[in-house]
Amino acid sequence: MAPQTATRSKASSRSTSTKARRSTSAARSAGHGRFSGESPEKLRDHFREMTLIRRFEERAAQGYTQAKIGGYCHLNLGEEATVVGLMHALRTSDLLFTNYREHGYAIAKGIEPGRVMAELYGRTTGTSKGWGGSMHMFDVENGLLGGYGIVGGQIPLATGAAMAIDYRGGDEVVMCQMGDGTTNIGAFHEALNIAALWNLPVVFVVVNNQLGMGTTVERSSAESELHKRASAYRMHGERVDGNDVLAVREAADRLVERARSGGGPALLETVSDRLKGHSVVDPGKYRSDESAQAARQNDPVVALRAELIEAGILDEDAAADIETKAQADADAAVAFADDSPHPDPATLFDHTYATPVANDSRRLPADPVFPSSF
Amino acid sequence: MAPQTATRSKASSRSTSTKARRSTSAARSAGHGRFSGESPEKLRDHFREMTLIRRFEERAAQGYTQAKIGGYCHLNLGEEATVVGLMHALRTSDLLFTNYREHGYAIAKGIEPGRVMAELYGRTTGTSKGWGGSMHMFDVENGLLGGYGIVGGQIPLATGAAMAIDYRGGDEVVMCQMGDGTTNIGAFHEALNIAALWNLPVVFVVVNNQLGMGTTVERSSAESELHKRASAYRMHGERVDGNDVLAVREAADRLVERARSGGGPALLETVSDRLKGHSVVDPGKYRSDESAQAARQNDPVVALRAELIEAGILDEDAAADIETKAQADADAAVAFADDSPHPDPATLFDHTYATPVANDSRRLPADPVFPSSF
Amino acid sequence: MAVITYRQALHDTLREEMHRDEDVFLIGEEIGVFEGSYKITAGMLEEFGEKRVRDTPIAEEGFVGAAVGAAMLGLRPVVELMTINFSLIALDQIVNHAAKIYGMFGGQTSVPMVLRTPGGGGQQLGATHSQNIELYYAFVPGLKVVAPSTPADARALLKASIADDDPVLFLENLALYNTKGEVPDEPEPAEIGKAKVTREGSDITIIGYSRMAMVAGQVAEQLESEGISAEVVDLRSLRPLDRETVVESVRKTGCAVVAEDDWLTYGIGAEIAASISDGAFDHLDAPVRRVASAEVPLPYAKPLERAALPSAESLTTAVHETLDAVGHRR
Amino acid sequence: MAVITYRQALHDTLREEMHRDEDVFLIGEEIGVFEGSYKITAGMLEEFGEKRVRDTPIAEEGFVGAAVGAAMLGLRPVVELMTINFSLIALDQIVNHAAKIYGMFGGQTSVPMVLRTPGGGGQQLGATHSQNIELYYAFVPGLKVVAPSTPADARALLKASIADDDPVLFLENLALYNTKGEVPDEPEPAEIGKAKVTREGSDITIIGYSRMAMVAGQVAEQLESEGISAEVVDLRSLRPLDRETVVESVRKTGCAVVAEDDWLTYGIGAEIAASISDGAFDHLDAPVRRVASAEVPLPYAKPLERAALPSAESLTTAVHETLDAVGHRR
Ligand SMILES: Cc1ncc(C[n+]2csc(CCOP(=O)(O)OP(=O)(O)O)c2C)c(N)n1
Ligand SMILES: Cc1ncc(C[n+]2csc(CCOP(=O)(O)OP(=O)(O)O)c2C)c(N)n1
Ligand SMILES: [Mg+2]
Ligand SMILES: [Mg+2]
Repeated sequence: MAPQTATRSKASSRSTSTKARRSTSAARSAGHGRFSGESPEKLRDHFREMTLIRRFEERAAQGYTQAKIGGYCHLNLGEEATVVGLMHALRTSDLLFTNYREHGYAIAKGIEPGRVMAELYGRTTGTSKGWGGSMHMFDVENGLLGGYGIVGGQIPLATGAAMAIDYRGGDEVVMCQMGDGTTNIGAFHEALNIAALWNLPVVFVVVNNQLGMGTTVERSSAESELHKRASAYRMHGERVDGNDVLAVREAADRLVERARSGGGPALLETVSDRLKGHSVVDPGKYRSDESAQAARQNDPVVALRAELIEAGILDEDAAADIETKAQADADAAVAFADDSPHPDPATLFDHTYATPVANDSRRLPADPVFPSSF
Repeated sequence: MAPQTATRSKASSRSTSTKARRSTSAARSAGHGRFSGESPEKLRDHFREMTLIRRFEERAAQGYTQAKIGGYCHLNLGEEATVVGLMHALRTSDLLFTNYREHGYAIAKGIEPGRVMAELYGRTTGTSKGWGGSMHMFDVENGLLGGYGIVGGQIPLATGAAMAIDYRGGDEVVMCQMGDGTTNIGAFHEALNIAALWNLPVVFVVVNNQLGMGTTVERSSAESELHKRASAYRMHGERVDGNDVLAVREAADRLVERARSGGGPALLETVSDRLKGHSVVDPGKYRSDESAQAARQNDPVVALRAELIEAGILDEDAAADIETKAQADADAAVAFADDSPHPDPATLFDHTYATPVANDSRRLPADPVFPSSF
Repeated sequence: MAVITYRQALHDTLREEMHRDEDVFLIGEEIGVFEGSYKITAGMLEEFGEKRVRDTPIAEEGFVGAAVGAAMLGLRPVVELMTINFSLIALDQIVNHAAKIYGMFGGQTSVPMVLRTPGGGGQQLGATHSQNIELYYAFVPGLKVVAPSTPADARALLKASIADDDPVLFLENLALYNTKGEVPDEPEPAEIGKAKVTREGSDITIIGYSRMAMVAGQVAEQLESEGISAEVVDLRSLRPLDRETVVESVRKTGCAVVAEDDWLTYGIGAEIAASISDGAFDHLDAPVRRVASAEVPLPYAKPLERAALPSAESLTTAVHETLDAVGHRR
Repeated sequence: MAVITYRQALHDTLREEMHRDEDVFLIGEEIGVFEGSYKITAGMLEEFGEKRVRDTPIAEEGFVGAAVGAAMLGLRPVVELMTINFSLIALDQIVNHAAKIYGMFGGQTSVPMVLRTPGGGGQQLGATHSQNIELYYAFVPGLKVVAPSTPADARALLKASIADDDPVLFLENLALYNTKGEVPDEPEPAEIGKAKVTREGSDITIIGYSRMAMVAGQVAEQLESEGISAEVVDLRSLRPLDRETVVESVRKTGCAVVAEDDWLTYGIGAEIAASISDGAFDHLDAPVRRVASAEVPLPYAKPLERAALPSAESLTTAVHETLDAVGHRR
């Protein structure tokens, strides 16, 4: 798929919904040719990771239903090709900022699934020691600089991280993931302008799953081809099929390396589907049967499996092995999480300040303001 | 001048600074032809209003220096053609929201100069009874729904006013004025998206005086052709020479009537100069001599005077008469203001709430929390 | 009189007001097609149409500001802010615009709008989604802030808020939506700015609002079985604040505990404690005690979250210790 | 020891810290080419270059958030917010991000940044440009808030704030910039979280911070000539709050007046008054009195503005009335 740039005036005007997506049959007919030049091992790896994320998210949904997981819980179901394609473009030292829908990213960026599940379970072995939960994963070693629950909150932060890299002359790149609905918030505008003005090494990625909760892109964004919004900052923007792991990887690779070599920021839009509700508790009643049905038909994990088999890169047995292994890994993550310790209430005041300070309040609700000794 | 639309892809890429401006000599050579079809009386009126605003602002600066006026004081010097051109496109019943640089707009929208000056002087006869000052003029009768001191604060408000008109099926149009630097704030993005999404009757006007305090457009806006930002909302955008009262009036007229007839919002950029500092106290040291010099050469009041004389629409005497009258009107405004009463401190609690409420605090700083009777 | 939930009381009142006055409309994220994050507006898009039930983009500053602008023209928007945490993005429009437009322009235009929003922790939503920041509104002259704790008050105060010509922050709470109570079929609007003694008692006064007013009522009931007579004052309005009702109660009982869900230092309870210490100076037999959240970014993990939040237990402890301090016999 | 202005103290300290540590940089609106709205950063763009003195677009949420992100990577941004009124636009980035990132991620990354911003009224800037909303920051666990009232404290606290690994809101005041005082040439960084008795006395304690700490000192001096011995406590840090120093003073003097520039109800003084009433319960001879701004959107016109703001006169009146209440002879 040729990149569409928002800064060039001839950007095509395909509609947001289905046209931007390669249909499964088109992919199939592309046959082996489409995979030529790709190492079969890498392709199987993509399928492996996508399957692992799928299984992981299914177990997360289960854990939520069992009340092992609390709060809100947003899953990457249907976004596996996007997640894996994007993460393959990043080095471990590259920095990722995401929204609250980040389990898959955490895994694909290199974090042990057990630690991701443990965070959902609120355990000390979790990525944020149980302090963050589903929406707030973090891991310095693997360059995940946070999932964020406030819509758009991560965008200025990611811009600032890119500024710090630039300040120090480093060669890392920042990737900033967000949803389609998020392009309407002020922070998006302010941060993209700053990133473009200062030519910072950051790639903004809009994961357009065509819904913000129950609101379609057309009902929330006056310019519904979201990548075109980059033009308001003379920034490069393009759109790819988010169900196509290779298309996503190719575009992300290119834009990340462009940013790394001083080419400045870019806005990449990936178009895919949300297979389930906004969060685990959302039955998605507002969605038409056809839309839900169409989403299932575009399932990127199912599609890639079929394509790889048709291209002779996988056979049924190998595919089943990968699936069994993924299930086992997801189960192991659950077991690890469930066996991990809960945080001790005595640690409640451990993370208010990094530099200790005089007169910090360490009062529990039943404690008086002044200790009786005072 | 042909309108440039940001939604059409072929928008020209003239630079922000001087090219968009008709040079005075070009205007002169356009000779009478340029005024053909214009009623001489109307042209003289434009000159009259522009001159009045010029004289008014000079008196405001003086009042500030004499400490008759306090707070911040931002003048329209250099923006008179823009102000008059824009206001001629509005009916009295149309609604105007502006930033804090609004004295000229208040006058051109129909408010007595004396009441505008009285507001600067903080008197009860002022547009806001002395409660608002230079940045916060308001007058329901003339449809000035406020000058606002928070950069960008007026943009969501104006959008909401347009929503109310739409809700009621009215035929008024809202105009929302702002500065160039203001296009970088989140509220701009959020409000323009909403206005476009809901097809509201509002015309956004960016008065591009090429500076936000000491910051040039190029240093603050990654897309420095600000009208092009409309494309992020599939909104119509165009740029005109803000020193040309007729060009401004024509574009504003067209876009206002377009909005009135259901054509939706638009973004109009006018390019002009700031003749003086950001506010009365700013000496503008950051500005090069050439830039200040160029601004003076583009003085729209001087230019229009010369053009009208050359076109035979004014002679020296008539021009001088207009100037004398403008000076007298500005002086009268000062006299009116200076003779007007200061607000009585006893009225301090008169405007906290529109609906009176139990237990409202009406405590002066030296008063105890509980009256001694309690 | 029907027994309904707090959620139902809000829903019914919104519908009623929409029927009563064409100028009333709803605006917010996910209130229409999605039927509201907490389903307060369920079915209302279908009943009233898109013009009056307006789904917005995710743009709190934009749509709250738009509601302010619409209110300046005389419409009566009822805004839903999905949770109070997201209201920070709209704060400039609320504090610098909605609250100031009436005064700053010398009383020329009022801003008749209601901002409905739930606060509260305890749902494991983590540090950014569990805050009690009503203080940010209660502090601001020009705003009114109400915080009903019962379905009946929710109904009566929502009616009053919609009828009011000033911007009203209407504080709800995630933990209250499913609570039940009696609601009169044809309620009078409540008077904004008035607290209420919801339970009479003579040994101690417990002051609360929103969720903690409900908890205070439960604690008082429990205390009665121990022979302690606690008076409960539900503030109901945080701005204006009805100091008199609070102080009168404490003048009678001689001691007080303030129960609040927000952080202690500079929290709502600070003003209550300061006002009591002032107005009941000669009547107080012990310092006013405050029960509030631990001052930390609220952690996700349940054991930590539970430790950080005030509860019936911590309130009971504070009451007992206060009564011990005044020498009350149990 | 040199006698310099508060402005000069800030300027000198910023320069010094920029020279000391390459990771320190300045970011904000109009701090470079324009040399700062209040000229604190005059000459610094020329001295340090664009990389380290970064003019931003008008985008408070964007550039404050960018500073947070840069701090997460170990840089030490010193942000200038032109006035505290505009900080509302950045509040989500400060309260929901800067303050929470350390705790919410389990202590994995700190956010070493300083947010410098002036508050204060009295310049006829009207309702939206004259606010004292430090409360919004002082309320938030995870933030630190300092409010120096003298050039020496400005210097010592700014050094401490830049050295601190947490986000610090550094409150300045328009009315303090031109005030003068002695500043040690090689000052130690002050300890954040500590109040200071700036004047000893025995009859009454006056507590203030920022501009009102300065006014309190002037009033105390004036009172001395009337034979009244007032002790003055300058809070210096609003979060954490040094209750002990305040309470110890009041235990000695037996009565107190709190002086603050913000609105009274729920203002900073509420916590101070509540804490004194609690910690000095057995020592207080009269209710704690608060002197604060009238609760209105501050009008532009001078006579109205003057009536609304606290001053040496209103503070003096409150001290006199409090001393009358405790039966102090003058
Ligand atoms: C500032 C803010 N407003 C509202 C919300 C509530 N909210 C959480 S997710 C969401 C929808 C976001 O949609 P999109 O950006 O498309 O991301 P997706 O969930 O589809 O990944 C909303 C409105 C929030 N978290 N923060
Ligand atoms: C939110 C906010 N940030 C900063 C300021 C301070 N400020 C006042 S005017 C101004 C410059 C605005 O420039 P522009 O939009 O170009 O308007 P102009 O003054 O040129 O008319 C700034 C930064 C403010 N008033 N509000
Ligand atoms: Mg989405
Ligand atoms: Mg400008």
